[in-house]
Amino acid sequence: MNSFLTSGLIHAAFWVVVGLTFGGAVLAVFPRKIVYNVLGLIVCLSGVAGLFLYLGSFFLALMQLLIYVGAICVAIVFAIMLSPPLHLEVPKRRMGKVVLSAGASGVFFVAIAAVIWKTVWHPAAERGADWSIVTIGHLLLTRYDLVFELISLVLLVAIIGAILTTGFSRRLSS
Amino acid sequence: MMWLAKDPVLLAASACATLPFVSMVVILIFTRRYRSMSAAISISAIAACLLSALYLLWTLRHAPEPVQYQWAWIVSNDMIIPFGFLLDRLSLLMLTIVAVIAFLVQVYSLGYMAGDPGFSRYYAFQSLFAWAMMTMVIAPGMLQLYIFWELVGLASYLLIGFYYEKWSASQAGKKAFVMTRLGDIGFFLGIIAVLLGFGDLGILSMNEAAQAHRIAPSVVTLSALLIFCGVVGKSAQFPLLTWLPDAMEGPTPVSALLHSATMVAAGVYMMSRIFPFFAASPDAMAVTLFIGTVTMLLASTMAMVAYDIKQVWAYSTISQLGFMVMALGAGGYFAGVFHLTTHAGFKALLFLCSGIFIHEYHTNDMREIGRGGGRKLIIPMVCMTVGALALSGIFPLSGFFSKEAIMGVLAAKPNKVWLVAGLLGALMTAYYSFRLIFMILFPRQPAHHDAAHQGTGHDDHGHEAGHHGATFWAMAWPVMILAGITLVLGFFHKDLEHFLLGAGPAVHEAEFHGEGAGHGLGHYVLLFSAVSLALGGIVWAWLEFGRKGAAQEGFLRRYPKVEALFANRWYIDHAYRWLLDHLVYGGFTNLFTRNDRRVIDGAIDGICRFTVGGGRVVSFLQSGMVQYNLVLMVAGVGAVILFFVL
Amino acid sequence: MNSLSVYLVLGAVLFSLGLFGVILRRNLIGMLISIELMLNGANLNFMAFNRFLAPEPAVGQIVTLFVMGIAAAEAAIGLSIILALFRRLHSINVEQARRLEG
Amino acid sequence: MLMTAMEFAQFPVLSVILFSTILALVVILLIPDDRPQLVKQVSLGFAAVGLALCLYVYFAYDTQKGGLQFVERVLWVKSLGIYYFLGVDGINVPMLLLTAVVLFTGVLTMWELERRVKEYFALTYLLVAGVYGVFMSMDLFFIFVWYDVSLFPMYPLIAIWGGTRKEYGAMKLTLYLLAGSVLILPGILYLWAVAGAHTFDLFELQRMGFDVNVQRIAFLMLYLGFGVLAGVWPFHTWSPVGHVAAPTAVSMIHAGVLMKLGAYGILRVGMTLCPDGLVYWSDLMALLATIGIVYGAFVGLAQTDLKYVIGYSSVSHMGIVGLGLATMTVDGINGAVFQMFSHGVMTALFFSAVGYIYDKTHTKMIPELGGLSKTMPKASAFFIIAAFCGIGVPCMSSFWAELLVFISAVKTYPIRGILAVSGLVVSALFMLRVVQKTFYGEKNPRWEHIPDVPLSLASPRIILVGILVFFGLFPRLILDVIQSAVIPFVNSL
Repeated sequence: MNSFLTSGLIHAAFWVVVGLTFGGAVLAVFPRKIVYNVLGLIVCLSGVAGLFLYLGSFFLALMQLLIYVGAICVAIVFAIMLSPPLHLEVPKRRMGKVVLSAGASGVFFVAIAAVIWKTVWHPAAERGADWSIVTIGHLLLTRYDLVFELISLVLLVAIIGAILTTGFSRRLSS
Repeated sequence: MMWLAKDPVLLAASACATLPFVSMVVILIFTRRYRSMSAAISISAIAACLLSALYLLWTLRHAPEPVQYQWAWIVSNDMIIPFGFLLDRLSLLMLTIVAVIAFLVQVYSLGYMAGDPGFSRYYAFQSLFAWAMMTMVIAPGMLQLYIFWELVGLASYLLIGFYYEKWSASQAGKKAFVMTRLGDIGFFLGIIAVLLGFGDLGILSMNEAAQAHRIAPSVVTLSALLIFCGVVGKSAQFPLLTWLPDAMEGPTPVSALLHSATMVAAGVYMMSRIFPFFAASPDAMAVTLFIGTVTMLLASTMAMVAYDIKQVWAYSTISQLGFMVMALGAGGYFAGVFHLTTHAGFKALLFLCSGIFIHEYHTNDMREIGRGGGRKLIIPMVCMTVGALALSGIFPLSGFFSKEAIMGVLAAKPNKVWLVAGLLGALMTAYYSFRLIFMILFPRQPAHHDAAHQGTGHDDHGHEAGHHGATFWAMAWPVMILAGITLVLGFFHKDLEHFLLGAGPAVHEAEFHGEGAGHGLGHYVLLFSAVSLALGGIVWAWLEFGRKGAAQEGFLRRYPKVEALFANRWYIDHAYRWLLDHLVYGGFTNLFTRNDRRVIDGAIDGICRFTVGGGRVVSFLQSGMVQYNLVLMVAGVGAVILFFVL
Repeated sequence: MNSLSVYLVLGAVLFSLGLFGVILRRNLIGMLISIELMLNGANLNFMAFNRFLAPEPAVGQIVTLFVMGIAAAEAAIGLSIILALFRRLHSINVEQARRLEG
Repeated sequence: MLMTAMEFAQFPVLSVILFSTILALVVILLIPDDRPQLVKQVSLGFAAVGLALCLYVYFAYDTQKGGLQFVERVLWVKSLGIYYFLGVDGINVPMLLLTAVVLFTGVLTMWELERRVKEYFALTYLLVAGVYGVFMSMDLFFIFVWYDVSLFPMYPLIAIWGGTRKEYGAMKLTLYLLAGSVLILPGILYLWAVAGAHTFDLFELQRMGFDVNVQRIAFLMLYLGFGVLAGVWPFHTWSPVGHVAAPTAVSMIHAGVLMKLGAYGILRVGMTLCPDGLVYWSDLMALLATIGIVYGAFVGLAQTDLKYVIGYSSVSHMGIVGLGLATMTVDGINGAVFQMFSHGVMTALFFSAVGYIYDKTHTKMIPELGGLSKTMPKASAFFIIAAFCGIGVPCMSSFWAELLVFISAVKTYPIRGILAVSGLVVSALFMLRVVQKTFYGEKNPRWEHIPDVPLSLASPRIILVGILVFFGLFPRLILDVIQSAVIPFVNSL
């Protein structure tokens, strides 16, 4: 009973999370005011973090919240605030473009859905059960250390690049 | 170079084939600014050629066999085109004629062309002509002959259009080149026919093989007819005869040298060169005879109504060339060549005399020359009368002998039509030449003297000064020399005949064929009738133009339609004009140009426009914005995935 | 249900919505947000496969981590470009940034 | 001089010629923008070196021995069988000489260029590198690569430095030629794939021999593909338009050398690899060539633009090349190759003469010109000489070529041969018409102030005239070389 209740709750909560994710995504895309979009993005990303929990990775859920919600969304908010008239600029949408983009992404969605539908998914024959963070860290520093270094390098370059781009353009515009 | 020194004959022949060319190159590149130097170079080159030619004629006069030198000019697989010299009697005779007249004309030009801005250019072209003509004359093979034949045509084009600022002159040059080119196509195809049917283009071997019937008769006939097209073009035979009168746009010495004495005679020369080959095909000979006759009669009628002094001689040249072709066509090898020789002399004489008149009076119209006082120029007037008598065939001038020879050949033909035509031609020749002479000698309407011919005073002045000036004598001397030649050449009739017919048995046989019957009583009847007809022509001309009170209007005035027909050259030019306008320009050119613009380009441009249009339809997605590009990409990728999944 | 296909469909929805936004939005920040959505859609897929199919659970998580890193870099660069563009054009409407047009 | 041929054979002359053009390109690009005179001097220097080397190759080529000489052969990509394979025989030796001569005179002709000098000469050298590459390479892959290298610079050269309707002309030319190479590439790959021997070496492929049906398909593709560049009717319309639009020296190189590339490609690739295909399609080739000869002459009659006239005369003359190739006889192919050479020199002369007139009068419309002989006799003389050469006046090199082609054409295809010969009348008519309308007639006061060609600018034209007359008087000097390759070639057909 208890377990049934918990499982039922968990079940319900799962769908709530899915709903949040979906709703956040819609909110992130449709409204023309950029502030709503950021809000929607935050909701959506949090929802995805919740889904990661369901998928069994507490670590990744935390990371999701930290990097996406904590860093990227905040950066976007900063960007919006740094460029004052952004939130005021709400140009009207052209119907043709809406239809066109809806059509294109619709086609794409149908294509992916068809792939999901048509494919028969087989789990791997031997499946490990090692979900520990220690293993992740270990692998990062052994098997994937090259990729890891590269990503770090990319991040470093990106940060320097970002600073340079903004810095230079400021000098150019003044 | 040792071999040159060891063989003086070769040295002399090479001199003829190179010196004028060198002189042309030197004049064109180095001495265009120095007129007298150019003239000196050119004249000394031609003088050297003349000496060489005389030397060759003298040394080889008894040579039993033709002397031949050959080097391979190009070798392509098994086809070898040689360059070389063939020195036999015919070519030596022609070489001498060309050298003599070219030399005299170049000396004459010193006076005639004095002060012309293009003096050096003139001498360069003269050298080009001399080179091409002499090398053509001593060519041992048909291809070399053809090559220099074309070059002679080039020189003719350049010299006719010498006064290129005059539109009519350049037009005439173009016409001459294109019309002779038309004939030359036939000539070229004929050569190819010989090459394919026989395989050797050597003149001697061709003649020998044709006589020995080693070439299929059909090949001989076909190639002879095709080669004859070249003669038609070059020697202005019917139907390609109209370029020659127009060619009179060139300086008069050029007309004398190229368009009467030598270049146009090249056709006749070429025919006599391969006479045995022609003779092997009776059909070709018949066509030749026919064309010659038609040409001769047509041109004579045209000459009867012309008032331009040079035009008259031009028509007369055509008709005399027609006579030569008739003679050859009738089988009279010697008669044709002999007439060529005498004609070269007296026609050059006539032209050079006319040149003096033209130079003095600055007009080509014989009536105006007469009114201007043409008869006061004693030397040219006398010489011209000598020339006209020779042209009419009056004893004892050179023309008499050669015309008699032709009449003899024609009389030997079983069909007497040809003889009648020939006699008719003789009558007309006498009529039109003396019509000209009398018009100049006895001018009418002296009252209109000043009005009709303004600037007479200037002319008189020029005349007075010219009479004693060096220029006049530079012109007078060659004329007198030619008159002398005309007077005496006829008496070497028999010598020449011996000289030429000693050439080879092949020619001999054909000759017997033609002239064998010419002797005896019939011969004298013929002689008498021809001379009396010529005299009759002169008398007729006297009645209409010479005697006191004569209206100086030809009898043709009374038949305006006929006169118009003659004056318009039987509308041959109109026919060509029509063909050119409607068939060439209006027809093919127009059609092809439209095809190019509309069909081919239209199709291509259409494809391009379709592509561009299609691109534009798509390009509203591609207005430079990433998003529209993305739409297509995404939809495309989606579609591809769907295609593979479903 | 908590099954593979639910996650996959949700990932596809996120991805398509992101795509839609990228195509539709003229606001550059809006486009950036949409791109983040697309990346998340992909991440969700990775995690779902990791959970239901993969032999080693650690690998999927590591890949997801990498994607997050890349996303962070991309966001940094993207935002800085947007700011630079804004300073020059005084607008972040992509339809006005047409210098690339051929 | 004391060096023996063997010693010199070690020295890779051909590579040096080929890479000297690329070196020239690099050197020119390194020169600063503000020193155009230096650019011209450097270009001339490299052109002179190339000319000297090509002359050396031409005269050092042993006609007695024949065959492929100065060979350099290195395996480049083993898995595909691509060889860096250079060599010359009697067919491409004259072509190399032609390229060098036209490049040299072309550089001299553009001596007065002022706009973007550096880029112009750099692109020219790129173009010439491609041309040399095609002429020297004996490897299909490299032939194709160099072929496209030579096509690429045409677009900017015409579109930037061109004249009348330059964008249209450049675009049309580029599209046509690319369409041609779109046919060539599959043709080559098809043969390569059918052979299955993983080699692009021309002679290895030739030795292998192909099935008749394969040959027919491949030959048609190669013929049409290369034929576009050779101006084969009805794919010729790019040529007048392109020539009109192009600047002088580009027209010279283009009409003089690049069009020969097409004919050379047909001969070297198409006819070598697909003799049976040639036999099958030769009727068509002869027909198209004959149409081209007559058609080009007739259309030329109606043109009012000097460069159009020359463009159409090129169509007509390239038709003679095509006809010669189609006869499949020694004489015909001899004539065709000879015609390629002399037409190249002749058109170069044509365009350089017109170039000067256009530079000074700023028009090339025939009705506006007239009487030019009075004001610029030398400039006119060059054009008139070229026109005589185009008419086929004897003792100019193109006469011999036409003679050989026509003799063998009448032998092989009597009707078409006779038609083509008759085309000579029309070509005479249209050349003389142009000469008359442009150069003869009254002095035109509009052009009175124009100076005649100075010696420095006349020198390239003098060289070209000299070559035309020299080979016209002594045709054996070139014909023996050509023949040494053509006879074995025809025997192998």
